[in-house]
Amino acid sequence: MTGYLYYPGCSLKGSGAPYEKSLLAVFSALGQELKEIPDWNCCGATAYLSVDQDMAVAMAARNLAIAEKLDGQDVVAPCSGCYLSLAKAKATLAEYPDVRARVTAALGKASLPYEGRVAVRHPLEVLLTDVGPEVLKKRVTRPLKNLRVAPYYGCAILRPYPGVPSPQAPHSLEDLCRVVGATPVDYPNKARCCGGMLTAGVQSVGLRLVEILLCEAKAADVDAVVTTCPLCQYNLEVYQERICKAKGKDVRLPILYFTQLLGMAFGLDDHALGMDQLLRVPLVAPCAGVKA
Amino acid sequence: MAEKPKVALYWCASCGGCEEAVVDLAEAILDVVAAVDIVFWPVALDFKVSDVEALPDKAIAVSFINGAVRLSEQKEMVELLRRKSQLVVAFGSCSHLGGIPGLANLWDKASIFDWSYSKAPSMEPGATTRPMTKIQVPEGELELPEFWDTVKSLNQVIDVDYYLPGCPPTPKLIANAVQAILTGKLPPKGAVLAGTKALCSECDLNETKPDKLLIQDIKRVTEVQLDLKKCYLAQGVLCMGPVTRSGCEALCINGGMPCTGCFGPVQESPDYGGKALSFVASIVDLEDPARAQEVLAKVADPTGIFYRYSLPTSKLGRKKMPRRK
Amino acid sequence: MNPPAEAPRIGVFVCDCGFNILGVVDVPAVVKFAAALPGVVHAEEYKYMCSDPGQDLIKKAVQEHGLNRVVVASCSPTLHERTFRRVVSEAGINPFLFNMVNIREGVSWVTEDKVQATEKAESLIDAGVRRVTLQEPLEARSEPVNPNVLVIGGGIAGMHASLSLANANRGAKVHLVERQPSIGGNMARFDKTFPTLDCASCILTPKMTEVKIHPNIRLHSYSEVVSVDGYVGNFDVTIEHKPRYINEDLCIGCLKCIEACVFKDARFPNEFDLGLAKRKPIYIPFPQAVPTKVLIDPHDCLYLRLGTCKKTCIDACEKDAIDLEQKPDRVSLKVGTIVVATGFKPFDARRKPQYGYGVLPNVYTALEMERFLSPTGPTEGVPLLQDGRKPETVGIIHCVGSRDKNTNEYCSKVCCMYSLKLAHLIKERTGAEVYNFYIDMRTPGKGYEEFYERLLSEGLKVIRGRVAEVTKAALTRAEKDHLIIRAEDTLAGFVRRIPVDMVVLAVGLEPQSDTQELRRMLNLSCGHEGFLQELHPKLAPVSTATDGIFIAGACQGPKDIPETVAQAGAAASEALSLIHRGVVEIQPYTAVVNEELCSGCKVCIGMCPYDAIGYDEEKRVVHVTEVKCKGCGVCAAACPTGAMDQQHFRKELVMAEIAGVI
Amino acid sequence: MQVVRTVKYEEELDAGFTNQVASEPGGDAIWNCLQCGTCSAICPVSIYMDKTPRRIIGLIRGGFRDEVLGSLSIWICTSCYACTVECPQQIRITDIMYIAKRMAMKESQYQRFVVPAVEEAFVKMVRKNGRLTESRMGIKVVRKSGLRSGVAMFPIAWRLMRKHRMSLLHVERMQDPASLRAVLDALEPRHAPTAPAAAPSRAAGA
Repeated sequence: MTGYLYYPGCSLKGSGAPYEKSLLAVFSALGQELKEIPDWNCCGATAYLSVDQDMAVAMAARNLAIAEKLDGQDVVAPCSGCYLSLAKAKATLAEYPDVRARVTAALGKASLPYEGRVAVRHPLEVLLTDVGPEVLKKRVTRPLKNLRVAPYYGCAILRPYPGVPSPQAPHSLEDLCRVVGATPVDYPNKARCCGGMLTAGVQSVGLRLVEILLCEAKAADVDAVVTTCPLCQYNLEVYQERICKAKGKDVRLPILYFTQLLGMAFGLDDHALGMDQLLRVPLVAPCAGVKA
Repeated sequence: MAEKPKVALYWCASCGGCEEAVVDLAEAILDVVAAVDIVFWPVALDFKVSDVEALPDKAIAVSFINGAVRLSEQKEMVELLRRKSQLVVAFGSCSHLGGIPGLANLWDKASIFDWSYSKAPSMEPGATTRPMTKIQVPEGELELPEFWDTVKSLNQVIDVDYYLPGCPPTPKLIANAVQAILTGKLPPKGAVLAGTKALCSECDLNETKPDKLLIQDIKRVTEVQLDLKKCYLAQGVLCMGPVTRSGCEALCINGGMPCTGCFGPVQESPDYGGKALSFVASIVDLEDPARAQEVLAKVADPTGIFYRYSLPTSKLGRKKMPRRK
Repeated sequence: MNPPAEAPRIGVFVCDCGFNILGVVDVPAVVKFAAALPGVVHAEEYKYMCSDPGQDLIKKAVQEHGLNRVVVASCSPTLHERTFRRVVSEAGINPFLFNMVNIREGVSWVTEDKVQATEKAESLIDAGVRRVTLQEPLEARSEPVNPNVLVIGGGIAGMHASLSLANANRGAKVHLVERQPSIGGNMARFDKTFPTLDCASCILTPKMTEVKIHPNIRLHSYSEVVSVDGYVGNFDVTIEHKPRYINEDLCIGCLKCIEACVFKDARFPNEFDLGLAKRKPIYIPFPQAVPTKVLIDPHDCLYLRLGTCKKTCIDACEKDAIDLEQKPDRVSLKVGTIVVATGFKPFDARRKPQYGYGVLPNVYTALEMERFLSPTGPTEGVPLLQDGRKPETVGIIHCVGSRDKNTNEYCSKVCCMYSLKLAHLIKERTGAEVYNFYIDMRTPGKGYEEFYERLLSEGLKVIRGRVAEVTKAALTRAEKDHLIIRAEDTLAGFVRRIPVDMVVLAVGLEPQSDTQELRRMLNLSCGHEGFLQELHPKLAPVSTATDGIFIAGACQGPKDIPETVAQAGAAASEALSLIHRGVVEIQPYTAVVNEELCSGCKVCIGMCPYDAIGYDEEKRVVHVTEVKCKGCGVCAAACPTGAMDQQHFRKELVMAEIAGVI
Repeated sequence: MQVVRTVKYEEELDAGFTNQVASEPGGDAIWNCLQCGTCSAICPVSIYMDKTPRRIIGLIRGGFRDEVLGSLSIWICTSCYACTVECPQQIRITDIMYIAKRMAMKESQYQRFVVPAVEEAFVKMVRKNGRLTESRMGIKVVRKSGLRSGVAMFPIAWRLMRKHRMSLLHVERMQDPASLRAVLDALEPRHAPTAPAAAPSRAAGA
């Protein structure tokens, strides 16, 4: 039993395409297999839980049951939202026997026994604990010196089913930045919500949260914000122009996935990392020397 | 010259090790043979059941019977020997307590046959052969003994006078027992012909056991390089010495293996496995219940470890099986 | 076990307990049932068996029927076992040939089903009769009490207890052990005390001096108790004196050595000032320290660390008191009673990272603020920001680490009051605007509520809301370069962001980090929050499950100075009462070993919570020290061979009782 | 300015409401609330809520069913779990928000607010395809939230499409969405007996 099962989630097949590309590229560069769970379904996200608890849990659990049926390796869920949904479903099934009885009965109808054997992991934690900083460091061929980075975790992988160590004072992203030679800045709001679905639902609120995060990063004079979640990346990236226009201040900044940062340091091709799919082409100045 | 006392030896459900143990008496066996007249010993000598049947009742001075009882044929044989003998000695753990074959009480006949004849990996998959008690052949009807659901110790089938414990009993204990019988210096009926205390009392390593025997982890012998000069329990390896009757002089322990309990419980303890379980629970010293559970879970196959030799004679006796149609 | 010497003649007495039992259990039927049980020669019922007529009735029946064993079926033994044992004893029967069956709490109070209740009462009595048949006569024993006392901890609790004990003038010694170089404890760190605002030093220093000069107190400062053996009345104690590298008998506290140290500047964090001020390798903890003796920190001293130094201190000492080769030294004592007064540990504010302690500048704990406010503290009584300015606004956050299931669930009790005190002193010294953030303002106590009102009238800003975070991420111009406290003003219903210059964290009180080791050494128990556990929360608040050991002060739970002192007095009085009585009675429920069966496997030794079992190397069997044994029965249960048994709870008795029930 | 009567008579409250919430998974610790306000203070969006999370808990405990289910707060919650992690009483406030959302949905007790409408649309799409197509979802959001926001979203959508991160043509779906529907359908009848006839289950096109 080697490698990991991979649960992409819907975003990585759409707007989060650069995340999927860079994730797969980095894992393959490290010789770690990621096997996509066959015919996975949506994790249920936040929406399903607002409508029906059992169905929401069943949605997530179906994916875990399929994983169990395979070799039962750890499931890697790169989207923080998916990570949370899967982890929460697993915890709910373990904690509440009534829910478990109903959901396992329903899964049973699809011949998917569920025992709760597989672990749900976030790739950031996998890279730093399973692979380890030493191995990552060895693989770095282009140290990203002079690069100042704001580490931004968002909410879902820190709580309440922490996907990285020390959820109260996380340091995984900072560790990763140091591995690739970049400088992580002190970013006090690194665990604050990016606005989530509110950027779609109640834009005035959502965009204010985005604005605060971007202003803070700008004030810290960073070259990029590094994220761990497709929704965070999307929210911080796509509304920049609009906030600039509405607020009359420059909040334009490249928003990277941590896998892209790692891939760059590994010397992987920009295209393979989906860099060309970002709206704001990153790091021209600090990386100019590196690219030459 | 007075007639030598007659002796019979027989085996039931056993591995044959007890028979080896008799042979292992080495030169001493010659003294025994000189002193007694062996009238029945299917493993070694060619006597027939009819020879035994021909003897008058109580003609045999003593029968040594090893092995548990799990076939109708074994029942018939031990009843026959009981009739013909003045003394019956249950020889070895299987006969004494049920022994390793007694672990079959975790299943029943149907599930055992199911596995052995159908489900176990086989060169001939799909075979459906099952042993039958009767079959017609051209020469007439053949009969095989009935296989029981439940394995029994010898005293659950016939009246037993003495017990020689061990898997197998040690040469010294056998010699002592024979000596006692020959000289007539016998303890009260029902006695176990071994020590009265638990094994720790005669184990050299007991000196090295810490006063507060508490362990944080349980290890299997394969997981550690045992210090052969230090009490195994103190090293986290489960040794059943504290629960087990003495008399073997810590044979296994001196040979680098922990005691597995073949001598069974001391007289006063009603249930070997229950005592063993409570003893292990007593020495695991962990505050965190989750960690304690984790460590205790490392006792792989608790029934097999705590009731290794004594399931049929324990308070549990056997596993309750679902009623079959 | 030997069979009873004489044939049992058992009397069964069933109590109606007014309607308590009679209302549910068919008592006449039960009496009839009991009378027919084997061994029973007499059975009767009465309205209140515990009343004087009820007691007489038992005595009379013993005489009339020649009873030699008695069963009373009534309430819980915790209530009246003592009573009936006395009655039986007065009637001439050994009190351990009596058994009490609970048919009230266990039967009539827990069901309304009369048929089942009657059946259950009958089977319990059956069990009781079977058990009493096998019971043996036992004798309680007594032992003398050593008049010396050990007091562990030299804070206000330990000092007060020591003085109370010493003043009784019994010609015996009180051994006061303090692990710090000076006595005084945390109270010595405070500037003022609530609610009277009197100066802590002014009331503490005289007590410290009294301890020092009292002829009946032997002070072991900079020392730790390393082992305690024995039992009530007869404890053997070993104390280790840590090396000060100064001969305590010679040092007169002139401090010339400190002056002479090759380190010209104080550069090592001073423990007493919680690292806020610096000291030299050779130092006294604080000016009023008792004993006023210097000591050397071997981690900082050049000679002790590296072996090379000019040793200017030795030259400076006129008394030749400095001994750089000093080694730890152990003394053994015999005492009869022990008072534990080891105090508390402040909650480590780093465990609440959202408040920025240790990360953000100008965030301090309350104890650090006490030092800032002390005239002998690092800023001589005026709290200052790191840049040397006086703060203009200060936020005090209550309940840091308290009332929080993520850290400590309990209320630390003193934080509201000390936070108000700190607010007052900060305002007084700096003129700053002070905000107190609280969940509930808890000020019960004499003069406490009045103190709160006083603070309110002084213009203290109080916000009812627990602070979610302290951050430096500013959103407005006013917030820039400030610490921003974010809390909901729950009374106004608005979330507020309040910029302040300084944050004080009102950290809660926790058990000392080595409480578990202490607990094991003394065989005490701890509550789930980790403080030492009293025997009974109401009726035995300073006693413990180990006879002869008493607890006082914050080691038992958070409490303020008045309550600590009261407890210290109570503990001293409990100890004195035991000493005065002179003897202790030992219950005979002890474990006994059948040496014929014991294989010396030692399983029981590890199980015994009272250190009562030892191993006899000669005989290769264990033996029970009867006076230490509490009769908990753990050893008997753990014994793999049945060699261990417990008097009054022998296996046969328990099995007989079970047989009666089922 | 209108004058409103704010007194609450006991008969206007729902005494069983608290227990109903407390009996749902995640609602069990609600009795422990100290009303300390940590949840409101740590919440990134409480300042936009009509009732802070602390008040929502207080209202649930008081039986103020209509006030809770009709509040905007439960739809503003972004489900970031900051309150749940920080709560000193370990009350799962986020889960309680979900419980309230589900009750509001079932009872149609919500204003025609965009968030619940979007969530219904999400559920419908996922039920059909097993997965979510962001572009289609985007269109639905725009339709719910009005033309003006649609115009504003156009440049963003255009840029994402050019970067191949969004497509109007591609539909993300499982190979066999029926296998998921089989699981979900198995959970459906549970609601049938309990749901009042007047308020049909809103849980996506049964």
